Amino acid sequence: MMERTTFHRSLPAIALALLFAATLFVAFVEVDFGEPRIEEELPVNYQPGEEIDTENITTPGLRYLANSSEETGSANLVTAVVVNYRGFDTLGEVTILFLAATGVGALLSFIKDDDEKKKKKILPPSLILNKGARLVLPLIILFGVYVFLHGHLSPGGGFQGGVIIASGMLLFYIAEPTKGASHKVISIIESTAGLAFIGLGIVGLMTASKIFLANDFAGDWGEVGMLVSAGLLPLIYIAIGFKVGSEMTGLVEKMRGDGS
Amino acid sequence: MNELVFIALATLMFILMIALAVMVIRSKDLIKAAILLSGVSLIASFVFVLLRAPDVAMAEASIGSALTAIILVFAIKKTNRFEEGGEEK
Amino acid sequence: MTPDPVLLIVIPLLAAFLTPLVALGSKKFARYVPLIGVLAMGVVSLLLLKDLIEVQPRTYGAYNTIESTTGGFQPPFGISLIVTPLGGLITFGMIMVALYVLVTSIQKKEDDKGPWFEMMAMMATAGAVGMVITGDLFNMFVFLEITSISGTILAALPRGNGEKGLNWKGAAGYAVISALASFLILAAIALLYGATSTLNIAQMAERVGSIDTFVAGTALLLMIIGFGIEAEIFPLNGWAPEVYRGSRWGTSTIFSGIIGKAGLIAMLKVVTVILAPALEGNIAMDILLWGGVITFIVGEAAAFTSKDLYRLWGFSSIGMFGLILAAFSLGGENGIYAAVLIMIGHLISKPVLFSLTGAMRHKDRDLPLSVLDGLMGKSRVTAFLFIGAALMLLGMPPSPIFWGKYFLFSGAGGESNWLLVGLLIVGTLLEAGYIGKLLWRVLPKKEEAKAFKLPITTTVMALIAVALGVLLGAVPGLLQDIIDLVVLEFGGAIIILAGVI
Amino acid sequence: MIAINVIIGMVLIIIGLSFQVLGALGLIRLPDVYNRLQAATKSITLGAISIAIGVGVMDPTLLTKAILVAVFLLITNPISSHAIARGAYRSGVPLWKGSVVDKYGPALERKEREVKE
Repeated sequence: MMERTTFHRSLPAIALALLFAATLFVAFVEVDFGEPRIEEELPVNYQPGEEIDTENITTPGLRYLANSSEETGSANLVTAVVVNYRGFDTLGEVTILFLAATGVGALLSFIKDDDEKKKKKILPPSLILNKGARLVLPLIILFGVYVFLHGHLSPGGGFQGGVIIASGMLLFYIAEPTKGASHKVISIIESTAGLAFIGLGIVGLMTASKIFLANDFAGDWGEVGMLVSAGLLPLIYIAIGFKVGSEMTGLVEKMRGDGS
Repeated sequence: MNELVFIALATLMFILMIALAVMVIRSKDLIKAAILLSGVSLIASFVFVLLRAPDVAMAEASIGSALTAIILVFAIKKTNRFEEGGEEK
Repeated sequence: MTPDPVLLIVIPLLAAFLTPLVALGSKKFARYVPLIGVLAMGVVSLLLLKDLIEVQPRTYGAYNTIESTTGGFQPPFGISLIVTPLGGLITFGMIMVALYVLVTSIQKKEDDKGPWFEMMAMMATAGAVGMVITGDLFNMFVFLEITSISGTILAALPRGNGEKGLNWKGAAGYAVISALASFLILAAIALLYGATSTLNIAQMAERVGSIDTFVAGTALLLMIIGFGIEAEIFPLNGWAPEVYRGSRWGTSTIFSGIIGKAGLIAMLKVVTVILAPALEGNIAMDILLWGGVITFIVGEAAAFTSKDLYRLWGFSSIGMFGLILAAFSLGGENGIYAAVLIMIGHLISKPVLFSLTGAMRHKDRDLPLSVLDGLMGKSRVTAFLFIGAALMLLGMPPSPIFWGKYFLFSGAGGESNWLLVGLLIVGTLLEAGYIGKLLWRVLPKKEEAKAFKLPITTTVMALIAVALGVLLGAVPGLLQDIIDLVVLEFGGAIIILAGVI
Repeated sequence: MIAINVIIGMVLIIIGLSFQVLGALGLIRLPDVYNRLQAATKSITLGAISIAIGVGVMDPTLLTKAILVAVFLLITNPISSHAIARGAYRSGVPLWKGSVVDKYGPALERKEREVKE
């Protein structure tokens, strides 16, 4: 009976949602993502991988596809776009994460822990879980570091490496409910990494091109495909990796509260 | 990859995702809903691999199916586990 | 020397990352870091504004702009920031509002938990500035996210020191609704990107003529709903009163002076630059015009019936957003003049009203209108400032809003749009009704309560603001250079403001 | 002519797949959480490892990675299923009615008593 009345009341909402979904569907079907412009602008007899004269191109995606490793020194196209062509967006995304994590911490500090008395003594973690986590944690962190160090060579990068490290720390928190990294250390790493990102951006403002986040050392160090290459991109990805890792760890730590 | 296989796999994944999402909405047990939600993310990350976006897939797999779920579970532990009208344990 | 506009974003980010570091050492000192950041932003934006008016720098189209690129690639390949006349003016105004909030609240001991209010206020401003000056659609979305996340946290910060208040309800509502807005805007951006293969706003405007009408219409709908939520336009502002009711006065000021304004300008930018050319006729502008007028009426009517002072000012802000939107969409010289002048007047008077209301705070959670009873007897300075700011908001003669309404009425009358004129008169009468009601309460009464003292920073800042408002209202010619540039930006012709006066 | 390592790899993958199928079957058919974990851990670990090694044998350039994956699975899978079983027991998931022995219950009670003291 109850079910039926609520269903009746939500009928207009369901109808609206369906209409909205149908509109979106039709509109998205109508759009050919990325297709037509690229064919229009390509030179005749274009071979995939061939470098294009940038004078004649106005579509950003086309230039990224053709010239990214030449212009940014990064073997990974996604990294080239994320850190160099659209690095400003990435700075913004990192800030969003930072704001969210800081804000959660700030808001939680206003909630008094009224379940102080409810807090029961927790059992020590099981031996297998504890030792296993200690065995696996360094491997996970190593993998995370690998992912963000090789961000300009292989899939992955700062964000992915950072969250992999954070998920390792999460495992550690589950295995060791009473211990945790110091808030202070997490906060220092987080802020320093953010400052490092902006500092690397300001390097671009200081060097030849005088443009924020410009990658002026793109071809100077190493060949494309080597670990030390792509100019400032790997350094930026290291900063992002540390920042995201410490932020997500801090977020989990704050949400965990005390021993639950 | 064979295009037919690709379409079949993708369709299967989308059906699974929708089914899981419906289960998330219908579940009155919030922890169960959080875990099902992480299942949706896991399948989404597989779809990203199918679409040849390994970068996104890595982020989706670790954020969507590990960190988000655990943060939701921590938040649920601080409040009530069951929605109103759900059965109490 | 022209500073790089990217500094407007880099400085607050630098300050934001520094704040937690400083807070580890001294929480007291950390509260000054965002203040210094906003001051530096103010200096940069003032220099930019000066440069826009005085020098004839890089011209883009017919009006002065200052451009900056990031990432080392020229647009459309890299992300560019473009300070247009309107953008420069609004940026400066928003930063001044933030400065007002930060300076006024810096001596309060409301929370000893850390510098979070100051930091989030600065970041909301930075995001809003970014939304206004960016030349890239996805970058606009990123700044929208920064703004709405810091706005959510601002709304959730409790007024007092941690008691369970009304703040959580408003913040939860805003969090959900602004997430929806972000999704809608992101979907619209995806549609436009798919159709034009570019994210640069200028390039998109060139290419958008050839895209499918249904796609453009859907994108328009999504954009209007999404930014309308941020700008508190009528059917989409259900979240706003709760936020105004439950949060601090500083949060209310930031929502009404910064976040809402940025949403409004971003919506105008997207609709006028990108979508209006893609659609036949003036459908887009008509939607905005009537949406704005209805928002004006509804907001003022709700303010008229409101029993809580915070909510009242919130509804009045909503009404003002509607008025500004209507003025912009009316277009023409008169419309643009009206919109800019009303916006300036609102930016000056609302922080004063909110800060005085915040200073009068009761122990009660809600703030009934009766707190104003006999204010004149309790504190003459407060009453004087309150009356001044309220009359300025209404549009009594030495006020920018007076000239704004003058131009608005002449614009609407000039087009013989009598329905519009009638509705505007109805809204203005409602506004006069509730402001008169408030002022009646302020007058001295028989039973005088104990004296009430305004904090010194509030007094000084409010005095400066009211004086500035009166100055600009008495000599509107001061604003003429920049407003003429804005008119050029919107494709109108220059008229001589001094000649009209 | 198919190379010998490809054949070995194929055989390993087929073995792995059949163990996976059996494990999935067990996951559906077995009566309670603890029994299902048997299927989920043992046969699926073995299945996954032999698929990984099989891929490594088929393509020797992947062998190192395959062995690393196998070792990682060998460490993590038992630990995680141990944690699941322990968590399930402590949050009160009942044993199947046909279970004959429960050694963890008394041990847990003893530990709780120790902690309280």
